[in-house]
Amino acid sequence: MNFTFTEDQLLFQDSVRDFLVNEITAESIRALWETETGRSDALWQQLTELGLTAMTVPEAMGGLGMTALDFILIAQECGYVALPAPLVHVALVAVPLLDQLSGVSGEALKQQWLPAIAEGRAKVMVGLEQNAFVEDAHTADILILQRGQALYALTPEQFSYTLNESVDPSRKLYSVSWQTSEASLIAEGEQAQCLIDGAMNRGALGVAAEALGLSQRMVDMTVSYTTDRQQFGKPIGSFQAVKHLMANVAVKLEFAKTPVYKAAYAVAEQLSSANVNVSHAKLAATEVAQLAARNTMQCHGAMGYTWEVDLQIFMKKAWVYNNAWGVVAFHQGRVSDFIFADQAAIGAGNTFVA
Amino acid sequence: MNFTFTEDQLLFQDSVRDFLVNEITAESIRALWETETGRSDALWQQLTELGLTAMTVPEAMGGLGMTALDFILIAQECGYVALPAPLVHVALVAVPLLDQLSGVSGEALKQQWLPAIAEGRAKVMVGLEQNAFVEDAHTADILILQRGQALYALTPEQFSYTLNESVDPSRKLYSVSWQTSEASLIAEGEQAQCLIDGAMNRGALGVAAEALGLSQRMVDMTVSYTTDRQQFGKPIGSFQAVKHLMANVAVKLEFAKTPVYKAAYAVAEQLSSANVNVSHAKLAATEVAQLAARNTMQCHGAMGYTWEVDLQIFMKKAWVYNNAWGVVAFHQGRVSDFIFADQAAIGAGNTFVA
Amino acid sequence: MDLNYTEQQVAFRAEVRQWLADNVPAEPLPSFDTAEGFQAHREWEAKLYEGHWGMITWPEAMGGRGADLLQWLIFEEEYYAAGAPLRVNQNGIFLLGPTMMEYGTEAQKQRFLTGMATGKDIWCQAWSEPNAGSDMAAIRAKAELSADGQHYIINGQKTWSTRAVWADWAFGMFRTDPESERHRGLSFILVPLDLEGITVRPIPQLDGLPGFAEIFFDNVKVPVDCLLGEEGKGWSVAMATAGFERGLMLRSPARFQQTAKRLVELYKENQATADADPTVKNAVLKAYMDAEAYTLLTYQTACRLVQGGKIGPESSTNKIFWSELDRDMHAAAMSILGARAELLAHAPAAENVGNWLDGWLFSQSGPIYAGTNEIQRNIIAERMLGMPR
Amino acid sequence: MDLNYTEQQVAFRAEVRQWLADNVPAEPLPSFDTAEGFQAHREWEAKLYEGHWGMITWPEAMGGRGADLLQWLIFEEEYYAAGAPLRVNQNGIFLLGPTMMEYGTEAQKQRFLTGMATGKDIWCQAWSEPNAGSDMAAIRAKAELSADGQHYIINGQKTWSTRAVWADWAFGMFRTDPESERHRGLSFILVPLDLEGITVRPIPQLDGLPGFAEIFFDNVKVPVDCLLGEEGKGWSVAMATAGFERGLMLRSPARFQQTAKRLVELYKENQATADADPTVKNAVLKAYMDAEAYTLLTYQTACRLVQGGKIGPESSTNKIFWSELDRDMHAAAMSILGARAELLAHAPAAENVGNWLDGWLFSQSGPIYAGTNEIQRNIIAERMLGMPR
Repeated sequence: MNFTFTEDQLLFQDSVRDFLVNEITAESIRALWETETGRSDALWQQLTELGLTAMTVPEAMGGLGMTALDFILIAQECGYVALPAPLVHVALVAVPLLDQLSGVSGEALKQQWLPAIAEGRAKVMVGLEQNAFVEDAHTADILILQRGQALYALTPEQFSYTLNESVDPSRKLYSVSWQTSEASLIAEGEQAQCLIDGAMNRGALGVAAEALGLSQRMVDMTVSYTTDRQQFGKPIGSFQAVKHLMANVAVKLEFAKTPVYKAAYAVAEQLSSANVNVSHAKLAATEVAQLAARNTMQCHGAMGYTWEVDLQIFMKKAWVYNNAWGVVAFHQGRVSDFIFADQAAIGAGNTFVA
Repeated sequence: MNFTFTEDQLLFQDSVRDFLVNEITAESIRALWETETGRSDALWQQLTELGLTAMTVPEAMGGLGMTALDFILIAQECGYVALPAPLVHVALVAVPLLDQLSGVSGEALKQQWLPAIAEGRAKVMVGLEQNAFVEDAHTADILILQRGQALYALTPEQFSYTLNESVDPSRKLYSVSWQTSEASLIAEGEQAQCLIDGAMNRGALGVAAEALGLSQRMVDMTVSYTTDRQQFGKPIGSFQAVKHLMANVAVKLEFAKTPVYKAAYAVAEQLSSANVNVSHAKLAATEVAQLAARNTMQCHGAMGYTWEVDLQIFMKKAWVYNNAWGVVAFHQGRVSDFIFADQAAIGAGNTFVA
Repeated sequence: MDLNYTEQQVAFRAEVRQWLADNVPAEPLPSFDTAEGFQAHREWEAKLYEGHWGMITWPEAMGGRGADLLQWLIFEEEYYAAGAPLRVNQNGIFLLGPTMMEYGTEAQKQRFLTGMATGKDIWCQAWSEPNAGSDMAAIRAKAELSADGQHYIINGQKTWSTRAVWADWAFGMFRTDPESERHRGLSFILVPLDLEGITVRPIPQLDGLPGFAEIFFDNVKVPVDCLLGEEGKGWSVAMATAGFERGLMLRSPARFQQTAKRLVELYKENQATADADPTVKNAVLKAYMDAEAYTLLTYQTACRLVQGGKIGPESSTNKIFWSELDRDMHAAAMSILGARAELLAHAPAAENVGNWLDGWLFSQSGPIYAGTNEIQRNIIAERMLGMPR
Repeated sequence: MDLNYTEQQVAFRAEVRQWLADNVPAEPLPSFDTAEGFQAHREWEAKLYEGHWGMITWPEAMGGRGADLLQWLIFEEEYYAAGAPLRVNQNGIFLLGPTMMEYGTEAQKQRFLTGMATGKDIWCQAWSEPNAGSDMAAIRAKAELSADGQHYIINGQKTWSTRAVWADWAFGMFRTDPESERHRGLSFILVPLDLEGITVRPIPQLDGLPGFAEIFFDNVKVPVDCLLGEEGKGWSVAMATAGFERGLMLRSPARFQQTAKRLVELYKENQATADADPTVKNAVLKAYMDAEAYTLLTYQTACRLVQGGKIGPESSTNKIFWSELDRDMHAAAMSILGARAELLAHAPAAENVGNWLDGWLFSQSGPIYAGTNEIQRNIIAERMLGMPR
């Protein structure tokens, strides 16, 4: 029993955070909002150089062969900077899905795309029916799309897309039109369902980790703002009302982290508790993100309601993550089904028994 | 349109409050806890002398012929002092029920009991199936009890009772054993149902009004305590955290009052909106009472957790009123059924149209 | 207590309803945070004035109807139920107007109130400054009397002026006594925004639209007859305005009742998915009840005022209640809409989503403007409950 | 990260489970806030000690097992799952014990720890005073060194001493430097409660039982070897104790997991009525998740400490989290029980209602004792987040 990250994992997280905080400034995010795609190849190259696109790709395919657990702290840092690039999606959702394909066509896809992803030459995005939209369809080299109990891989010629603008200008959500075909079928039946469920869990897990990062960032920005901002002759952060708004976020955040780490472990180790762990993680992390958005907005006063103040970058993402990768009810339902079942393994001593 | 009480109504409320606050001290309440019945004939006589037992009795029966609306401010003051006597029950639930009886036996009961109640010589209590227990069965001169769609009047020889001690030592709740009989039947079918529904509404309304008074009392006690109590060299009431706990109660309380008054009016005028109005009033008033209990307890610190400090007298009653005269779900359900119905009369302009 | 409308009130309601049915634009006007929408709303104000509906509580001589507060509530109910446009001049008619009735000279009333009622003059507030937000007494913008006593020379900066980008006039507080501190030595002054030396810099709000602005004053010469109330007594005048703001007029209950009604409808349309999250139904129920409670208390207050009563410190509870209600209602709607809640109105997949997102964004500002809810809680604790400062 | 128990841990769990199965009383003991229950719990402590289960993290020489924190968590899980009695000596073993390991002399450890572990000496805290509650630095009770340097002469009053009515010893802070102010000049002293000059006045709590007490000191002579740590350095010693209290040991996760489990069962037994209030199901769900989250964070902290890490100011989040969780869980149970929730356990109609009411009453104290949650929020804001004082 050792519920801590290794020194190496923590050091790598630190170095990634340092890089991201320096590179992904609010100015750079706002600049991307003004571009047509909202995405930057140069940024993707930087992420590649850091080894991030290769992290979850198997070593045999030119990657680092790491797991969801290894990646989770990185996903958290992606949230901390509101990374305007689909790294978490590609590395945590698409790569493991590709890697789990089998059969002749599956092998061919893996061979074609995994090394390309590792080397930063390609982006693969996944669109499940649970998701209302397909993220970043416009810059994807292939899309893996669900219809019913089957998955298909489509190249850009095989689908058309329409942008649905989100309140978060960094989000690129598409309605995609496409046809199923034998040639594009990559999995069906039980096998497809298994891939779909896994992708859903990893997508929700990624959002949960990002939500932790977003919350931490909103807290940090607000501590700084309320320390500088003076009213009634003292920093507003010295008022108890302001302190307690922030402390309430800190409490919830502290207790949302370990559920996310437990879920990452369960996903990486394919524990039977993975569904429940992921849903708990997603609910806890997005709930703290909602509270963080609300309370940090309040502590910013009218400043928080402006386009100019950077809080909006993080706050809007926190809002939309509440219902991304499974609405609240979906995740509540999975935890409910578990705890209300006959003979549910709940109560003292059952936390790590799954 | 005049949504205010008359000068007379407000003056009478003031004088009743003055009397009750002087007479019903915490010491007197605690003294009653030590007695076998928990009730005081002398107190009942005082209430009678003030005219309170006669208020809702028709003038023809020796009463003052007042309505639920006239009585509502008095019920609030009964809550303010946590009156250890079933005045609200007798005046608001039992008397109107008796008064609505008809037929030969009904007329006889009215003639027998209404003047006696007005003169303080008798107490009549009502036990509906929605109530888990019968209040004050031990000092009742008759009980009016529901079984199915029928009501029965029983004299003390006709029932036996067992005390169920409540967390609120002032509550006297009984399980009552009794048999139906033709002789004791006082209403059945539609007519009984109508009486039962009306009694239920008036019971819930009374509790709602008392809950307002309880909340106000807890706030007043706590303002006083936090003004006197010093920590860190100043009154704890000067700390923003303490202020805001109390302000949150004040806000909810302010917006729970008018729903109670509207409900009292609807009951008195037999408006078709009475069910919904009463349930709204009950939910709003008991919700503020729960919050008042929580926040005033917190502002009292360890003092609030003691038997000696008088907060407990009001706090415990606030707790138990949450599910007295209809559990929360019952009242939620009545409002839900109304607002989710087809063509529900909701939205601007509909508040007073019923 | 008598909760029946009088025949006169019933007739009045019918008259309002008819006029609105005949005149409310079939299509919603564009947002008044755009140039085009602002103009359209200004024209709507003129149309209201034509029908003598601009500000019905004002005397007939000022273009009103001398209506009482209960008629005003009835008017508002019909107005929101008809889906009529938001009032672009709300700062003028609801806040400055009543203040001017109390503190203005006869000449000022003649000069300003009609222009306000017709929509010719749209007003914005100029209270806050970069270092005077919650702490309004920290105002530093100066207004110095000119040597000839004919003008105030204004220098300084105001911020968070809602709709200042296209407004014609601003009203606010300026320090006329340069030696003074805190809430002494301030004066309430009306400023035409087209004067030389004024620069208005738009501040885009959360949705990107320039809903408010900064106003810079560089030796701006304002005639002395633009002083409202006495020189140096601006704080009391402003407090009256803040009273109106927090109190009855700024947010009439009908607005929230209509939102609650739309929320009930949204829930019913999506009941199967909405009920999967057990907290949603209760949030909808609470929205209805709280909007009703807000209506009831407003009616009670209106009845008290009609009978000569006064608004007291308990009015601070209003601001907290409606701002939290509004936010909670929109949060419930966002929950019901689920993954589509984040879409901007023009997104192809956003049909049927309505304008809930816009409402959600705007609801974020509720707990902040017109005095943050933290400031309100202090006021409630100290002035209403009497807790120690 | 490896979330599998080692073979050794699995074996340890089996051993604990077996012993508890053999020894936990079939019937729950009476409340330890009664004389009879206190004695029964003291005897249970002795029985635990016999099995070397009194305080397993203590060295074997002190009657412990030298277990690490992970074993302690496993022990606690089995302990609560078995429904074993609450620990009447929790102030001793969980708070004073660890402090003494760190600050005590060898002689003190020898003298006190075994008596603590066996249940021979039951300890209570003596921190608060009538005017020093949240403001602990306002302590005034004095301990003056006697002329011969052999004793401290204690005068003053302590209050809110949990279980002091029947306890044998108290530990607390006293002002040894009469000239000192605030947190300087205080000393941490151990006091036998049977000394002359000590009066213990029970304070009945919400349920009427004397769960805590006031302690009056009138020229009480305490030998100098009862000083823990250095004279005048009591504040740092006390802070260590408070750290344990807020932190890991006072409220082990198993306690809340078992409550959550019972709540799930209560909900299932009453599902039809419980679901009529749509907020209840969510409250139950949240209870489960929060109890799990509390467990996970505790495990993580334990793993960090086992590896040589330290508890930091983030431990103040624990106190708020578990106290609110406990209150919310009991509130949910009260909702499910509806009109029967108010019944005392011995009421005839209270069968199947269980001890939820007792738990609800006790849960009221959670946000208050061991430092109010308001004080904790200050600490979190200032020390963990670094906000200005």
